[in-house]
Formats: sequence, structure tokens, C-alpha cells
Amino acid sequence: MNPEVMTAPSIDYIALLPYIIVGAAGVIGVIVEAFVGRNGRRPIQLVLAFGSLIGAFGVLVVNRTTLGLQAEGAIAIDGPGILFMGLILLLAILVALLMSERQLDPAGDAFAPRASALPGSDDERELTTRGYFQTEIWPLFLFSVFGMMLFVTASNLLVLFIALEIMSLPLYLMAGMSRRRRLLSQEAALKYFILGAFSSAFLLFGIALLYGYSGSVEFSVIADALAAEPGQTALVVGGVALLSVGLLFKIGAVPFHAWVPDVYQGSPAPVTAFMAAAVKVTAFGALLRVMYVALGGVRWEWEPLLWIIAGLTMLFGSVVAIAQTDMKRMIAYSSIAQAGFILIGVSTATAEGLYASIFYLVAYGFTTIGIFAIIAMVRDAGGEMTRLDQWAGLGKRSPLVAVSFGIFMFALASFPLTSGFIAKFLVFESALAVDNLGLVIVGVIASVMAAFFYIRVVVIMFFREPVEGSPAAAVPSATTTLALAVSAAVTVILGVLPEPVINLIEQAGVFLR
Amino acid sequence: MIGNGAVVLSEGAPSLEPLAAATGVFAYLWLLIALPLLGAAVLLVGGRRTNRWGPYLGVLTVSLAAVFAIVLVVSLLGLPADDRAVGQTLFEWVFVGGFTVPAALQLDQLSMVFVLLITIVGALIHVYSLGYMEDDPDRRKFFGFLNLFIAAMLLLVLADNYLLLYVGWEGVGLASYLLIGFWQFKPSAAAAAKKAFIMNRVGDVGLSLAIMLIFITFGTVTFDSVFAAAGEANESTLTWIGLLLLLAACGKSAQFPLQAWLLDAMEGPTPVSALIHAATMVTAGVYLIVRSNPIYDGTAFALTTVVIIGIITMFLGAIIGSAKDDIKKSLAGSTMSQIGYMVMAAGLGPIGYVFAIFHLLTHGVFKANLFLGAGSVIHGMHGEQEMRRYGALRSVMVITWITFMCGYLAIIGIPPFSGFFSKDDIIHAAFEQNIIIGICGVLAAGITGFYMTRMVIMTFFGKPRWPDDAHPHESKPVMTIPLIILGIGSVVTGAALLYWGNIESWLEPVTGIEEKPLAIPTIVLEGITLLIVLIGVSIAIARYRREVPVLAPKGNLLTVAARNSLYDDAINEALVVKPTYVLSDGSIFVDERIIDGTVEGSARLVGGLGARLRRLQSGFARSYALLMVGGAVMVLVILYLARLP
Amino acid sequence: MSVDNYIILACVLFTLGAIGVLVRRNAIVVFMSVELMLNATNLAFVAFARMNGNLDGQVIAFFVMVVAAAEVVVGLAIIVTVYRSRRSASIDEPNLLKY
Amino acid sequence: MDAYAPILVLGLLAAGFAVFSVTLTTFTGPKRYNRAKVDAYECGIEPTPQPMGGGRFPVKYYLTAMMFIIFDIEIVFLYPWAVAFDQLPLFVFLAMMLFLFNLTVPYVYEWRRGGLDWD
Repeated sequence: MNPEVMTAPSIDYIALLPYIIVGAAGVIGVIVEAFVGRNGRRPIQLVLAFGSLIGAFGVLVVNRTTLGLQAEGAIAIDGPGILFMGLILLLAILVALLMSERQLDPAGDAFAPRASALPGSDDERELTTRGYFQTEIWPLFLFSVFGMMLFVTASNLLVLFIALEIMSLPLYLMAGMSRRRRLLSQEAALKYFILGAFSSAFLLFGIALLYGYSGSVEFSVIADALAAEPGQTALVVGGVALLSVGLLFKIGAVPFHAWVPDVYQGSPAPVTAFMAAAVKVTAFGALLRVMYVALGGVRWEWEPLLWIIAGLTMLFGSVVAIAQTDMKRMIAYSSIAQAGFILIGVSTATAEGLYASIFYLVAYGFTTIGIFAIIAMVRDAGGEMTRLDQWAGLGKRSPLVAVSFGIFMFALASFPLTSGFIAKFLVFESALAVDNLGLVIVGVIASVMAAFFYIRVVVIMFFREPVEGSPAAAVPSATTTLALAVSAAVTVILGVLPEPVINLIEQAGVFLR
Repeated sequence: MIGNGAVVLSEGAPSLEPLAAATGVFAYLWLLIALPLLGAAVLLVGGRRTNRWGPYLGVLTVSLAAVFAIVLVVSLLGLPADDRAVGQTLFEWVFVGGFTVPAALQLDQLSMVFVLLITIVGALIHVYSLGYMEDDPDRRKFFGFLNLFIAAMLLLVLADNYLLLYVGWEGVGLASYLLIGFWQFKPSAAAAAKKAFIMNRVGDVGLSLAIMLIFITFGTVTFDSVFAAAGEANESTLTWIGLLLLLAACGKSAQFPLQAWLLDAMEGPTPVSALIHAATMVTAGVYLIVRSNPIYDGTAFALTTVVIIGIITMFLGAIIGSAKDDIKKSLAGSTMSQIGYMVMAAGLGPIGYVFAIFHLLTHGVFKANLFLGAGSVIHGMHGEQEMRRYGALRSVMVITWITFMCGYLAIIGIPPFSGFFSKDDIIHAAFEQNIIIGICGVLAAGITGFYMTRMVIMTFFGKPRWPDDAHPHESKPVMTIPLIILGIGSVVTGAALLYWGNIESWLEPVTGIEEKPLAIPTIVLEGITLLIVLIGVSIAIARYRREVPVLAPKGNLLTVAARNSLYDDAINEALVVKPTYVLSDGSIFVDERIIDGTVEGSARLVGGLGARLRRLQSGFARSYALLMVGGAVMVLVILYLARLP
Repeated sequence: MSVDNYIILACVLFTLGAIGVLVRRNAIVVFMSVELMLNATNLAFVAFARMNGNLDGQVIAFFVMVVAAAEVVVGLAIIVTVYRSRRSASIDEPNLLKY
Repeated sequence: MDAYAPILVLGLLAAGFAVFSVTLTTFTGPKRYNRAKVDAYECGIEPTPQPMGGGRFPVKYYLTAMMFIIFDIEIVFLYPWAVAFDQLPLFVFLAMMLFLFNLTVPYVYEWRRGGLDWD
């Protein structure tokens, strides 16, 4: 018997339980798909999804004081990490509520009965008339959430990369699963996939260069190496640059934003909600951790980079959104602009900036889910009605829906007494605390321009006479209503009484390394 | 970088008493805002169910607020002069890193007078709207918006810090936008709402930057702490803050160069013009400047700029008022001019603050009176707004005519009408400060006399010029009663505030006061001012008196009279006031082409830029990839440059 | 031979892959170019492992291969569906979503 | 450099022979084309009809390719694991079993959903 050359790593399974729950639920979901009959799958998948997400959230809450590096330093479960995971799980629960909606579309849910069927073929029609439903999306969704949780807590560049892929690969498929407008949906999936794979190649090469520089992929080792020795300019600059490109792509920052409008427009609304809310939160979580922990030693270099990107992103998103005629595209450009505002917080490299960014993400995440819940509701027989002029007169026909949408628009336009106002205030304040007045001025100008197109939506809904054939919002089932109510409530409450949440975020402290 | 980020705090300057906690009746201060807010919520959320009784609810909430405001002022009078400021913290609103902004209200002498103006005039205008909007299918929504406005405006004046003030500031802007565009089916109304919104956003940029700057300079945004520390901040910072606040005031109060939206805002229903665009919201800029007086005290440059902006707007508004034939637009020009007066007074420093507020109050009353009178005329004329189609209305609209005359005499400053006292005080203060400013004030008073007389003659005197099928009639009591109350107000407010209310010593704890000796006796100055006003009045009478031809015309009496009237105007224009017209046309040109052009041009520029930039999104995945590669190269270059020593 | 040369080769391959993504029209070839980029990275990892004298790089290369394989599965699925509905594997053809 | 010279020579010889033989056959060999000769080589199965001309795209190839990839990556990890198996603690054995289980799940899924039925 040879001596053992390695010792078993010590792994605290209790601390990792949230990951295990969600990941295992995904695997069980696939097994369910394999063995359970067509009609039995959906209830089981729903139980699995909601059970695992709520269970993981519960375990997270119970575990909230168990902080530390787990799995040999590959995963950092620290205050911000727990906050991000909790936020992702909450957003995922809301998204799951949207995904389980079956009342809006007369044919069933928002997803194609079989994504591989030819659009418009007899095959597809037959599947629809026979009332087939596709339930594979649930395990895909859970895998993606699993990847997100891993992504925001990765403390090792390899885990970061793998988590990124676990998060993204299911998303590429989910983007192509819209029941209506199949061609657009497929195109969105193709573009998302090609560009996503392209960007992860960049990210990976950046990881390789940083590995070459420091001899490790651990964040802490890289941080020490960057702090210790100068020199090796090419490896550091190249590594930081390519790594940033990969992360900024997921955030949708200019000039890596090009996929955002196309993919948001083509994907089914619940999936778009998932991408716009949860993916953005996740990508910012990872960006913050990488920048603050691993690359903290060279922050003098990436700070100006983020200033420029943030400025470009805010201005570009706001300006182009003005020229949009499609609701989903407009929200996509708006989400680009919002990413710019959050980048202001990231670029400060202070704890204050971290808190401000997290608060902004909380506010933005819930608002976005609400927006897409409503976009899914405004529809006719052919699917969602996303042309802006089709929304005319919604205020008359479905006042309650229009008022909630108005609240979300006001929040994004950062009007006072909505979450968006406090969020923007905190972000600007954090930038001022490091004397970055210039970026704040750009931000204020961009938010003024942005307010214009948000308010235009409100005007269209309430003041424009409805055109022929523009229907009221369809009546959703309780799940969508619940998701909508929660997001609207959070949007208002965070605007009026943000203090408890701000306290919670501040108590979370900073990243562990 | 402006400001040093250092937190300078010192224990209260002598004029700044710490706020007493709200007790007794003041503990219900929040009700002032909550009442109209509740009304707005019920009306806007309740939907059609509230159509029938909704408008009455709207009137009720504001009236209750007005009654409560009176209770408050009586209680405040019962306190010793130095303790007349109470604060009430509702809850901790923003709390981050040792920096707190409570959602706290503050009722002091300055806020109190504003609360009175807003609630009482607001209540009267609500009542009036019951009649004016009677036939509008959407009047429930109208009252909801009006209530929303009242709530936001009260929040604006009751806030005890800049951030909460900003909430109110945005709120009134929103309500104003909704109300200007209330008749959205008119494209002009939609365009006007948009214009007002865009121009106000420019001002809002000023306010948000000012708040940022205040925060990094003082480390707080609460009025008390900021003002206590204002004396120790360096002057250039104060100047910047002052100028940014002035920019905000210019946007909201329609001051040069952001004044153009106010004329277009007249597209809104007339009660809106009276309440928001004459009496209350447009004076928020003056409030902001006066409230921030400790900041302006430290910066002579910003104060001088305030005076200059005030003077320019004062003349610009007066000249526009003289040239417009639309009765509401003419009044809007007048509003602009009168606010110019107030801004100028505020720019005089401690000499003028009190009188700026004094004039603001009297103006709020008599301008609401004039606008509601104009609304009554428009209502009686079935929506006609051209003064050239009016004439001789005094015989058919007696109450409107009499009340309008009260407002008229008040605005041109005939003793003992209210405008006399306030305007004279401003002119007096201006002479104390600088003789040129004084002369400007007197001249503007003269022009006021001219355009107001013109308006009155064209509307109420002369021969009727309205078409045969128009049947002008007096409005219902629900409209005339507020008119009568405001008419009486126009007569007595000035004297009452000055002698009975003792406004100078009332406001003194907030604004401070200062007297300088004057070379000429007060009575002489008053005489000169009155004389100039009367000259303006006489020119107007001379120009517009001879509307009816002297010689009996041949042929069709009506046609010739109409033609002659036009002829008359043409001669007048050519001979008497050609220069004035050139000037006013010029100013309108500047107004509409250059300044509007800039605002709309920049809006169009942004839109056009957006339309061009979206072409970048070609739909080809490979071009997106190329963009990414370009971006990656950019990132590399930036990082490399940042690494260079 | 110096490790630098491998790094340079990796860089060249990576660049070739990126250029391939930009210039090729066939979605499958574009996809192969992306795979080329990943494999170039693998080469870099292995070379760096040699340079740094630890095995981390080699292990990472394994993981990258797995991820690349998973990406192939997902990518082919998407490309095949698009191909079936459009009768073309050109990446420029799906162009409904723009501006 | 000297040490590598024979390899270089060998390489040149190999290349030369390849070029020579290919060139020779193009000149000397008979040229009889038929349908089978110009068809793409697809494992002896009927060549896939192009969807343009109707007919369905056999997704089976694709599924098989997926299978191949699944087991391909399985080997990537199994091989080094097997080499050092006797030196590794129980933990690694369990980890590998978990990995194999996870790989089996999609395999089972494909099998149950008919991915392995050839027709």
C-alpha cells in the first residue's frame, strides 16, 4: 500500500448547504425529467424549485453568522457574499413565480413546448394543440441559480470561471425557449451564446495571464503578489484587462453591452427578468469581489478604467434608450445605463461604495422583476405587445397595472420616495466621499436624460388615447400578482424607509480574503 | 476639486436657535402634508368609483389643511418670538456611514407664511375649480393632481433639510408637469408639458449638484447645521453653492435664462395657472434663496448674480406682458416680472429678504385673484383667450370686473392696495442698497402700470369685439365667491401683514434684517414711484382709449368699427410704441428662438444622437464581437496608461 | 527552449481564434474559433504551470476542457436549432433584432 | 542544434515522399467518378439529405456526438485519478463517484427520452 500523497480537504458541509440544496435539486430535476410521466413532471419540478430556493434561503439565514473561507479557500462565505446569495435567491424565487405563470398565454406558459421543433411546423402546432409543456427549463434554471451563488462567492479564479459557465450555459438555452416569436428567441440565444463564449474566452485568458504572474489562482495569493512586486507589466495589464472584459460583459457595460438589447428583446419575459435582475446582481457581486479582493493592490490602475467605462455606460445607455420604440429594448438600454450608475459605486474602491452598490442592486433587482412581470402581462393573441405605442391608454384600461409600472419607471428615473432615489443618492455620495465630482456630474446629467424616457412611458400610458386593438393587461394568476406586489412594495418601501436595509448591508462588513 | 470634504460644524450662530421639539398642536404638523396626500391617493387610486364625490373630497382635504394652518399660526403667535420654530422628526430616512438624513419637518416663521399662502389660496382655488372644471370628464384626476401638488409644495416648505426639500421640489415639478399637460389631446399642451419638464430638469441638475456640494463641504444637509457652519466655509465654495441654487431657482421660478416654459405652461387649465404658475410653485425659487440666506451672506458674487438675474427677468417679463394678446400669457409675463422683483429683492441681502417674502405673499394673493378673474372671463367667453376679442365685459361680468380691478390696483401698486406696500418696500430697499437697482425697480413698476392697464382696458372697457354667437355671462357663485375673497385679500393683505401682522419682525429671526439710511425721505420716494406708475397707466389709456372711431362711419357699422379698431392699433403700433414693440418682439424672439432653441435643440440633439448611436446595434453578432475586441483594446490601453509612472 | 515561446504561441493562437470569430460567417466555424481561443488558453496554462513550477495550471487545463465540452453541447444545440429553422448556418442571417 | 538534425532530415524525407506519391497518382491513376466517390464520407450511413431539399435533419448524430463528449470528459478526469488511485484518500474516491453519478444523470436522461433509439 502506497502512502497517501494527499490528505482529504476539510469541508464544512453545513456552510455549503445552500449550494448543495440548489445544485442537488437541479440534478434531481433532470432525473425527474427522465423517469416521471409527462403530466407528473410539472408539480414535482415546482416543488423542487420553490422548495430548494426557499430552503437554501432559510439555511442561509440560519448560517448567516458562520463566516469564513470554505473548501480550501475556494469559496468565501463572508458578509457581502451572504447578502449577494440571499438577494439572488430572493430574486430567483420571484422569477420562479413569473415562470410558473400559466394564465397569461392562452396556450399555457411562456416557454416553447419543444424548443427544437421547427418554428411554424406542423410538429410545433401539434405539440401546442396537444397541450405539451416543457419542464426542462426548471432544472436549467436551478443550475443557473447554483452557478450564480458560486459566482458571487468564488474566491479562486478557476471557481469563478466554472461558476460563470454554470450560470451562463443554461441561460443561453433559456433565452431560446420563448413560446411566441420563435425566430427572435432563437436569434437571441445564438447571439448570446456566441458573444458569451467569446467573452468567457477573454476572461479565461485573463485568468491564465494572472496565473502566470502570481503562480496561483487564489484571490489572496494574487493580491499578495500584486502588492509585493512590481514589474511583469505585460502579464498584469493583460490579465487585469481581459479579466475585466469578461466581467464587464456580463454586467452589460459599454462597449461590451451589444448583446443586452438583442437578448433582452428576444428572450421570454420571465427569462429576461432573470437575466436583467439576477445576472446583473451576480456579475456585480463577482466584479466587486475580484476588484476589491484580488486586484485591490492595483486599484490605482482599474479605478480610472471604471470611471471611463461608467461614464460611457451611463451616457450611452441613456442616450440610446431615448430613441427606442420597443419596450423591452428600452428597458434593456435602461439596464445598461443603470449598470453605469452602479459602476460609479464600484469604482470608488471603498466600503461605502460597496454598500452603495449593494443597495443599488437590491433596489434595481426588485424593480426590474416588477417591470418584466408587467411586460409579460401586456399582450395580445400573438404574444407580448412590446411596441411603445401599443401601451397607449393602458392607464385607462388597466389602471392598477399602469400605476405599478409608473412606480417602477419613477424608481428607475430616481424620483424621490422610490428606491431608485435613495440608491442613486448613496452611489453619488460614495463617489463624492472620494472627491470624484466629475463622475457625479456625468451621472447627474445622464440621470436627467434618462428621466426623460422613463417619464415618456408614464405619459404614453396615462395620457395617450389608446389605439385600436391595444388590449388591457391580461389578468395574471396569483403567482405573477404576488411577484409584482412584492417588487412594487420593495420599490416603495426602500424609498420611504431604506434604513433597515442600509443597516443590514453595513453590518455585512467587507469581503474576506 | 471644490470643497475640501472637511466637516465644519460649530455650535449655533446667534440667529439660529436650536429647534424646539414639536409638542401640543405642533405634534400634528405632519397632518398638513398627510391630508392632501391622502386626498390625492384616494382620488388617483380610487379610480372611477370616486368620480362623483372625489372633487369634493379634494376640496375638503385642502380646506382642512388651511384650517389647521390657521390653528398653527395662532399657536405660533402664542409663543415668544425667539421660540417660533419647531421641528418634528418623522423617521430616520437615510442613514449611511454616520450620516443621517431624518425625514424631519420644520415649522418656523418663514415656513409658516408659506403654509398659510399655499393652503388658503390653494383651498380657494380648489373651490373655484369645482366650477371651472365642472364639465371636464377627468376632473377627478384633476383634483387628485391638485391635491398631490399641495402636498408636495407643503413638503417643500416644511422640510428641514435640503434632501427632503428636493423631494418636494421634484414632487411639485411632477404635479406641474401632469397639470400643464392635463389636456393632453391638445398637442400644444403636450409640447408645453414636455418643455416645462425639460427646462425644470436643467434647474434640478443645479439643485442636486448644490446638495452634493453642500454635503461634501459641510458633511450634512440639515438646514440648521449647514447654516451654522456656513460662516466658516470658504467663499468660493459658497459662491458655487449659491450659483447652483440660483440655477435651481431659475428653473422653478422661470427666471432668465430658463423662463420660457412659463408662457407655454399657460396651456394648462386656468386654476392650475393661478395656483402653480402664479401663486405658489413658481415662488419656490425665491423660497430657496431666502431659506439659504446664510449661504448667500457669505458670497457677494452670488448675491450680485441673483440681483442681475432678477432685474433681467423683471424687464423681460414686463415687456412680454406688454406684447402678448392672450390674456393668460400676458399675465404669465407679469408673473415672471413680479418674481423677478422678488428675486432682485432677495439678492439685496438682509435688507431685502423680508420684502421679497412680503411681496411674494401679496403677489400670491393678487395674482391668484387676477388669474382666476381671467379664468372667469375665459369661462364666460367659452374658452376664448384673445384679448382682442374681448372688450366691454364689465357690463356683463360685474363681479369678475370688480374683483379684477382690485387685483389690478394691487399689482400696479396704488395705495392702499396690497401691492403698494410690498413693492414700495422693495424699491425702498433697492435704493438703500444701490441707486441703479432702485431706478430699475421704479421703471419696472411703470411698465407694470402700462401692461396691466392695457389688459384691463382691452378686456373690460371699450366696445365689445366678441362675435355675435358668444354670450358672455357671469360665472357661478362657486367661482365668484373665491374671487370675492381673493379680491378683498388683494385690498387688505399688504396693510394687514405690514401693520397688523408685523411681517418684518415676524420674519426677522429667520432672515435677519438690516436698515440703511436713505438720502431722500420715504414719502418722496413713494411719490416718485406712484408718478412713474401713473405715467405708465396714462400711456396705456392713451393708446387703447380710442378703440371706437370718433367719426360716425359710413356703411356697415360693425365692419367699419372692427376695421377702424384694427387700423387704430396699426397706427398706434407704428407711431407710439414701435420702439417698444421692436424691443418686445426682439425679446420674444430671443425667448422663443434662442433660448427655446437651445433647450429644444439639446433635446433634439440627444434624441438625434440616440437615433444615430442605435445604428451601432447593427444586429450582426460579428460586429458586436468586433466592438468587444475594440473595447478590450481600449481597456488594455487605459490600464497601460494608468500604469505609466 | 524558453517558456516565453509557448506563451507567445498561445497569444498568437488566441488572436487567430479571435480573428476567426470576427471574419468567419459560418456559425460552426465561429464556434470552432472560440474553441481555438479556449485551447490557446489551455496552452498558456500549461506553459505557465511549467514556468511557475506547480501543477495548478495543468489541472486548470483539464477543467477548461470539460467546460469547453459542455459549451460545445450547448452551442451545437443552439446552432442546430437555428440552422433548422433558417436553413442556414450563417451567423449574419439571424438579424431581426437590431437598433 | 546538431542533435535535432536527423529529425529534421527525417521529416523532410517523409514530406517529400508524401508529396511525391500524391502527385504521382494524380498523373498515373485512372479517373472514374461516380456518385459514391463525390459523396461525403459519413460512416457508411446514407449521407444526410440537406434540409433545403426537404427531409429531416437527423438529430441522432448530434445526440451521439453529445454522448461522445460526455464520456470524453469523463476520461479526462478518470485517467489521472486511476493512475494515482492507490495513493488517494477515500474522499477522492467518493468525489469521483459523485462525478460519475452526475455524468450518469444526463446519460439516463437521454436514454429515457429516446436519445439512444436509433430509429
